Amino acid sequence: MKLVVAIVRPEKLGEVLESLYRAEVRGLTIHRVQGHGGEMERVETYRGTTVKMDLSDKVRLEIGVSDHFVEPTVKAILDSARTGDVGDGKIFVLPVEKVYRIRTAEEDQAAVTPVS
Amino acid sequence: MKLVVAIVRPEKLGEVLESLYRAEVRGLTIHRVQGHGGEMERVETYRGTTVKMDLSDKVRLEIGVSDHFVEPTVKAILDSARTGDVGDGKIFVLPVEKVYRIRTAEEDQAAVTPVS
Amino acid sequence: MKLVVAIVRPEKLGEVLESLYRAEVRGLTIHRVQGHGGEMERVETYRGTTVKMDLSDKVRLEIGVSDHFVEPTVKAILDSARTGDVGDGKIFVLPVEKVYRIRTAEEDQAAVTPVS
Amino acid sequence: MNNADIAWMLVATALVLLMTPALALFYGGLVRSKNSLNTMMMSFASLGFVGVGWALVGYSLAFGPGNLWLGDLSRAMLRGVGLEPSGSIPHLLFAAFQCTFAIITVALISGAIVERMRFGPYLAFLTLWGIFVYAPLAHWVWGGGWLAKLGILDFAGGTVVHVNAAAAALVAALVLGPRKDFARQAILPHNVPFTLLGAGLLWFGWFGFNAGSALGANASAALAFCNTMLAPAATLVVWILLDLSRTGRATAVGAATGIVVGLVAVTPAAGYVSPLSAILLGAVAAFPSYFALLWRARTRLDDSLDVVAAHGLGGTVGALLTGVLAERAWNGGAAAGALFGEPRRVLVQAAGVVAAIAFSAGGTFAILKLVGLFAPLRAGVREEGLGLDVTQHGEEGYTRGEGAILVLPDPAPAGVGLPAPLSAESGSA
Amino acid sequence: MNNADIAWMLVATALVLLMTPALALFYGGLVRSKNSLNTMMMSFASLGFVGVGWALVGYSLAFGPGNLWLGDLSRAMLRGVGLEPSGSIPHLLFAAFQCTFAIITVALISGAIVERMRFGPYLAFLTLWGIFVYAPLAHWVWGGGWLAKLGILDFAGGTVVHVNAAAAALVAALVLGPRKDFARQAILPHNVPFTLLGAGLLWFGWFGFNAGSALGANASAALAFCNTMLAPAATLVVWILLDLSRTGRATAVGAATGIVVGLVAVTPAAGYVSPLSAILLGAVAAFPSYFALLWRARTRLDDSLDVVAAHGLGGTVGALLTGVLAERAWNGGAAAGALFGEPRRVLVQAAGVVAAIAFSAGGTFAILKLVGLFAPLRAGVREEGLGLDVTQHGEEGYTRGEGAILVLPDPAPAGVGLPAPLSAESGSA
Amino acid sequence: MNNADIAWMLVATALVLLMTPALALFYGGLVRSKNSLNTMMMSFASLGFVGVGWALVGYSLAFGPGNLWLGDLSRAMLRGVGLEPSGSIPHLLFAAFQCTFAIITVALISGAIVERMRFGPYLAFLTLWGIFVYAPLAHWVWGGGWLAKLGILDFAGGTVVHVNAAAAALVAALVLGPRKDFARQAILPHNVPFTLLGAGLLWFGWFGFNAGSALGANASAALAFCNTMLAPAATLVVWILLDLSRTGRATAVGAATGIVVGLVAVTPAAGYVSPLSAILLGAVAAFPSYFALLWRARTRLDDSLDVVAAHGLGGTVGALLTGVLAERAWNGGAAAGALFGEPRRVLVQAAGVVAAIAFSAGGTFAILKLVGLFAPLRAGVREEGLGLDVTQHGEEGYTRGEGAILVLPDPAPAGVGLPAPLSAESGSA
Ligand SMILES: Nc1ncnc2c1ncn2[C@@H]1O[C@H](COP(=O)(O)OP(=O)(O)O)[C@@H](O)[C@H]1O
Ligand SMILES: Nc1ncnc2c1ncn2[C@@H]1O[C@H](COP(=O)(O)OP(=O)(O)O)[C@@H](O)[C@H]1O
Ligand SMILES: Nc1ncnc2c1ncn2[C@@H]1O[C@H](COP(=O)(O)OP(=O)(O)O)[C@@H](O)[C@H]1O
Repeated sequence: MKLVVAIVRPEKLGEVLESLYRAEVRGLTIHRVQGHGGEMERVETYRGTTVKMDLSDKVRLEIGVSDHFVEPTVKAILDSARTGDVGDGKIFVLPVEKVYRIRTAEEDQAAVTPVS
Repeated sequence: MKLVVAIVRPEKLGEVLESLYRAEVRGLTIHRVQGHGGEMERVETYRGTTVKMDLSDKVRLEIGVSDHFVEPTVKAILDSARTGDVGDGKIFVLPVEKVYRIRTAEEDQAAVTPVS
Repeated sequence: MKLVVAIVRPEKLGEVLESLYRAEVRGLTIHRVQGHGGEMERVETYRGTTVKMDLSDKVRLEIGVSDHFVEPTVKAILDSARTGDVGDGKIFVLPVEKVYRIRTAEEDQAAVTPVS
Repeated sequence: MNNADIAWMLVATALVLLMTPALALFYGGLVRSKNSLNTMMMSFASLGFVGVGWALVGYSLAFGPGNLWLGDLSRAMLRGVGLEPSGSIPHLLFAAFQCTFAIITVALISGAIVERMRFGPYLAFLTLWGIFVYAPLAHWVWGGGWLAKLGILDFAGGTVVHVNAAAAALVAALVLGPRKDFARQAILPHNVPFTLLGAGLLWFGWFGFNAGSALGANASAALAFCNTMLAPAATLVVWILLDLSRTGRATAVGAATGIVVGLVAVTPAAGYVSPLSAILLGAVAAFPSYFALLWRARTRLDDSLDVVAAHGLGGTVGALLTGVLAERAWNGGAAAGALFGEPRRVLVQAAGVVAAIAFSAGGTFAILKLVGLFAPLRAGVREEGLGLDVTQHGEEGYTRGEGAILVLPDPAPAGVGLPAPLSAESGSA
Repeated sequence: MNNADIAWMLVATALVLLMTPALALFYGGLVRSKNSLNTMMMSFASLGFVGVGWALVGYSLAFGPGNLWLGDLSRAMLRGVGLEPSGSIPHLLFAAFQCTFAIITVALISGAIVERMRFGPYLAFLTLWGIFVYAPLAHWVWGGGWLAKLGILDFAGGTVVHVNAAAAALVAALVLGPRKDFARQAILPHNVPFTLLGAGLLWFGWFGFNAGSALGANASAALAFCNTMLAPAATLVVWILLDLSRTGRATAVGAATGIVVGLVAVTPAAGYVSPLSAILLGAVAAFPSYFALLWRARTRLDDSLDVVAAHGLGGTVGALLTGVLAERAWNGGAAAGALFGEPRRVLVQAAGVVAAIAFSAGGTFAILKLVGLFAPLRAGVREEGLGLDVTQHGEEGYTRGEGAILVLPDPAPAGVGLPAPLSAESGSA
Repeated sequence: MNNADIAWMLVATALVLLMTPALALFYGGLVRSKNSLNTMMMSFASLGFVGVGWALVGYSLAFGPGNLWLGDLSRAMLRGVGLEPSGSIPHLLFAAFQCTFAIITVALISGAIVERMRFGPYLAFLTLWGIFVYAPLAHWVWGGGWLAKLGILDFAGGTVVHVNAAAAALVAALVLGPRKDFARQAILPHNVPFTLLGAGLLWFGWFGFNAGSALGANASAALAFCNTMLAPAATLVVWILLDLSRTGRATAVGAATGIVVGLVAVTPAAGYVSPLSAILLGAVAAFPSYFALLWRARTRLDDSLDVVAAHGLGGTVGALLTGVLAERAWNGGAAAGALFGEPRRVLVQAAGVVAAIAFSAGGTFAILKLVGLFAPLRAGVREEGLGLDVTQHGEEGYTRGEGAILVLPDPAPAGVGLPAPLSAESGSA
């Protein structure tokens, strides 16, 4: 079991989700984050106060997958999230020791198999 | 040391927190996320635009615990977060290499022991 | 490769980011979270309803770094995020199996080296 | 007809109409965000359904000749309600002014039953209530009915509007039962600035409500206006001091509530009492409502936004104190209160309050049970969990669009499709 | 001069001015948060640029003597526009009242082109449009121009304001082209409570718009006022019922839209038709707009906030029905509609609508092309992606300050620095 | 008494009262969300404490007979303030109108000291200030005091309201000292749409402020009204152009600020100058405030929401230009400015400004020091860090209820508990 953590552009989220669904990934969790990387900073001004905003909006996806599923999942993200401009984001693959499905208290493998 | 990451229903958060406190878990971090799994999608309409919302609101808990504490923690969550309907969420247990308490720069074990 | 996850006070974020930049950390992702630890609870009242708020606002940083970079990164955070009062937060160091830079599909090491 | 009176009544009517969106904001800020739209729609719907119902039937039942108990249908569909004078303003303008009262009264009730009532049955309820509860009561007090004959003093609707709405609110809260999370979880306001702004706009609109009830731009309007400024100011001061003395912290939700309580309390009294009495009245009115709010939260009564404590108690205190503080020197000789020589007044006022409560409670119960025969009144537990915005309205108050997948409709049939943009500007970056 | 008329027209003018911020809120809630400020600024800018343009040139072109097609420049820079009476109010007040109409009309157009137009060119466009499209059309209908001579009925601007703005909106949407995400991604309103509040404030302001168009506190104003209350109420009822019957769920965005459609439709009719006709008109007007909104979303036309469906169709239906339902008994003998003996009326009304569309479309196209010669109209794809708030205004609507690094300016030169705090209170905790 | 004047003054008073909630929104949007309620409450509290203080003492000190320096207490507790005429309106209405001025003036000051002052001491400060600083200054200029005798022109309060508030703001900011994060971290507005809406509502209310200061529905009101529309429009245009020329981006916060600056500047001039002069005045007034805002941020002066730059400079420029641009042809022969033959005017105006600054600064300093004797004025560093909403008011502006644990009160004693729901509807899903 692995946890695939991906940081992507918010405007690419739609495509990423579609691509993941096509890759048969059925479960995932996302949320808004802000990232700093090689992107240009934005300058904003509020009355006399000028600020550099050096964090950009991103979306973080967290996907628990069984080992043989890691590759297609990563590929699906890489294919759909790329624009080629600085700021496309990163993918981290983390080891997972155990997974539970809360509804059934099933463990591991079984926990991330779709319900159907 | 492990990191227990749980995705639960927001309406169950209160019970989960209570259950965790009873299990003597004293430190944790949470935030709102959105999840996709086997839940039904909601359809929304804004003027002529119809959308399927296939993400549901969830809460993600992140709890650093020492190894022997993993089991009771997981159990506390499993017991309190279940409704039995699809969408109850998942628990992931990740390995952790090191933990620091920022206030004291203590490491590992010491870092997650309650203050008192 | 490691993933450094830090929970810090929101009011300290500015200093932490500065300190990280000085330590030459160039990429990171953050978001708002709420934490429970040894902090005092706040009591709030809304008409007849009194509540204890036992979660405080925090910021979570997630930084993918190569192994030899872990130490300076952790140090930079420890140095800048401390106030000495209960509630300063934690740092977790997690193992990472693989990293990808989405823009180029580069892997590992290369994926977290600054662009320049 | 008097031009100046028309000018003022045009404005006053617009002001009262604005109170309903203001109430939507006030209530909307106090609920959880997943129910924000539903709560606001409960008020906005009244602008449509009660407004039309009033024109078609309600006005006639309230202000048509009829008998001591009810107007007749001679004015139904605004028959005979034209530009001829009624007092010093066009009859039609009078009807419009009164229409805005019906609208806001019904909307007030919704505060007791937010976050759990199905929207269809709610629409049926509010339409019927506007016609069969509000209109008769308005007739009793303002349309020449029996309470008018008894000599009740209700300058701008303490009894007709506030006590009436509060009684209905109480019954509706009991009939519907508490929200599933009530007294189990903390249910907190999602946007207190909305509530404060709502209170500000309500105050603004209330000048039309109270000073407009003088039906002209005269000294009585000036008095009502001034009292509508001073009474809530006094309530606000007392409320903040009560908060400070109890917990050391003056809440913003409390301030907004205090303003509304003061406005409610001065409503029946506005044109009858002296400004100094208005300050007193506002100050006094803070106490019962303040402690009732605290007490209610300890009960099982889920009058969610405390319509009873704010409007019921505020309205009752106002009605009774009108019977105590009214002064002939200020109200053009219309009436004196107990303090100024007519102790009987208080009894009439009390009778009015009791009658309004009884009638409104009964009528509300009957209408809810009737509607309940045709469709369940309450949203299901799961709908309540998801929130009524999504389940009743198919919308969310605040979206960021994440994970929203556009359902592409079948493209419009060939021929009706519109031409592509005429321009080559697109994407010029 | 009549004091009471002045009193009412002061208020009416203030009410119409408020409509522009209200529109900013209405529109602002409907866009994504990254474009919320830009959308609001598109309305607010009109308060400045069109306001000043009106005083300098627009008023004269619209209401200066001139010929059948255009006013002359004799009133430019408000020359000769003083406190002398124009009708029963000061000339200057009349000019101010009309100014607020120009401001809101231009702001209405922006709904069609939100989330993609560069702000500089937009400022040029709106300034020119206010002078060269709005002012002439106002002259035709209200300034003694050819449509006035033909006998067009446009009480408060169904044609001058709404049809005109909608035609411009259509052209602007076509010239600019659709947003990059249009029909690709779900683009959802970021704050529906803002939109509801905006609709409430618009309704409130619209009483000034319609009843103010009587130019005095008279029976005609009372009629217009009442119709402005009843028509949108009817539209709202029908809209909610249509929603319920189609999807089972009554949307809040729909309710806000229905209110605006009803207000638009009654605008040309307000002082000409009976209250019952106004209810009918409001109810009827719901249908075309309701279905046009659904249909538009299936096309490639990115009239983003549906200015055409709401204001174009609403305004056209209103204009035509005014020609059908006008009654001499209600409008002081001014005119009768087809139903009441003058079938020709409808044709005149139709002619007015067609003329307005043609002129407005042509003028808008010309101005946009002209402005486009000097600077690209559209934001780049990347700017659109980031949002226009950051790229056009250097701000965000909602910030939490995370990751914002203060750019410390060079400290003020020595000597001008201010003294340190006088007090030792600081940090006393 | 004149009915029409009453009609207008009723409305004008309501409009000015609305300005305080509008200011709360304007200011509230500009602070961080953790201080949003505290900032709004600083304005709302004024509605209560200053309102009641005015009725009890303030009005008498300002408009009671007295001497050149202060009114006496003959009108305290509104003694002798009734429905008899004062000019053409009831005396009481005049007092109410003036009351709203006191309320908003005090609220304005709060902008300089947001995010750091303890709420209890603030309440003491605002109550005392309304009585001991505002009332005397109002007496000097409008109550027959020495500045009135000198012939100062202050149509609606450029000096009494804006310069006065700004001087107090400056002193208060200095006495309290800067926020702990000031010039260290970026402190950004949490809700700019609120600020824009606040500016829109302020503009709307300001029509009552300026045109209401004519105290009747007459030509002077019409002139003041029109100028209140044109001057801020001009300021807005100049402000946007300054923004564009400096950074290429027109900020929304800037637009909101520009509107307020224009409104402030035209306040003393509204009924004295021609519309064209008003445009000029509005345009000119943009410059000092614009650059002062930029400059202030480079100093150590934490006048947090720039009350000095907006109200102080705007008010001063307005006061001086009134002395330059006043025209007898427009103000009914009341006064001419330097350009129209009375150069001495400017000196009187300047004297007024200087006197106001001196008196207000001194009085403010004294009151703050006095209050500071009894309780610390400033929140502690930790409270500032947590935010004043939680620490002063025990609330948050926006909650989602996560991690909120309901503190269950002891159940209500047996017998008083309410019956369980009457219905079986519950949970019918
Ligand atoms: N080392 C890192 N750890 C965590 N997140 C990172 C890291 N580097 C980049 N990110 C995230 O990826 C986003 C894009 O990264 P960036 O380096 O700017 O682009 P690119 O990957 O195209 O070079 C950042 O905004 C941040 O959210
Ligand atoms: N593979 C996964 N990786 C990450 N999060 C997941 C995964 N599967 C499910 N989740 C999270 O758990 C929630 C519930 O999952 P779901 O599969 O719908 O229910 P159940 O676990 O009851 O079958 C989802 O909304 C999502 O947030
Ligand atoms: N075991 C834990 N797992 C995850 N997050 C934790 C844990 N313990 C503490 N935290 C986070 O760190 C924050 C501060 O921790 P706390 O224990 O209160 O302070 P300190 O580390 O100074 O003793 C908490 O609010 C929470 O967000």
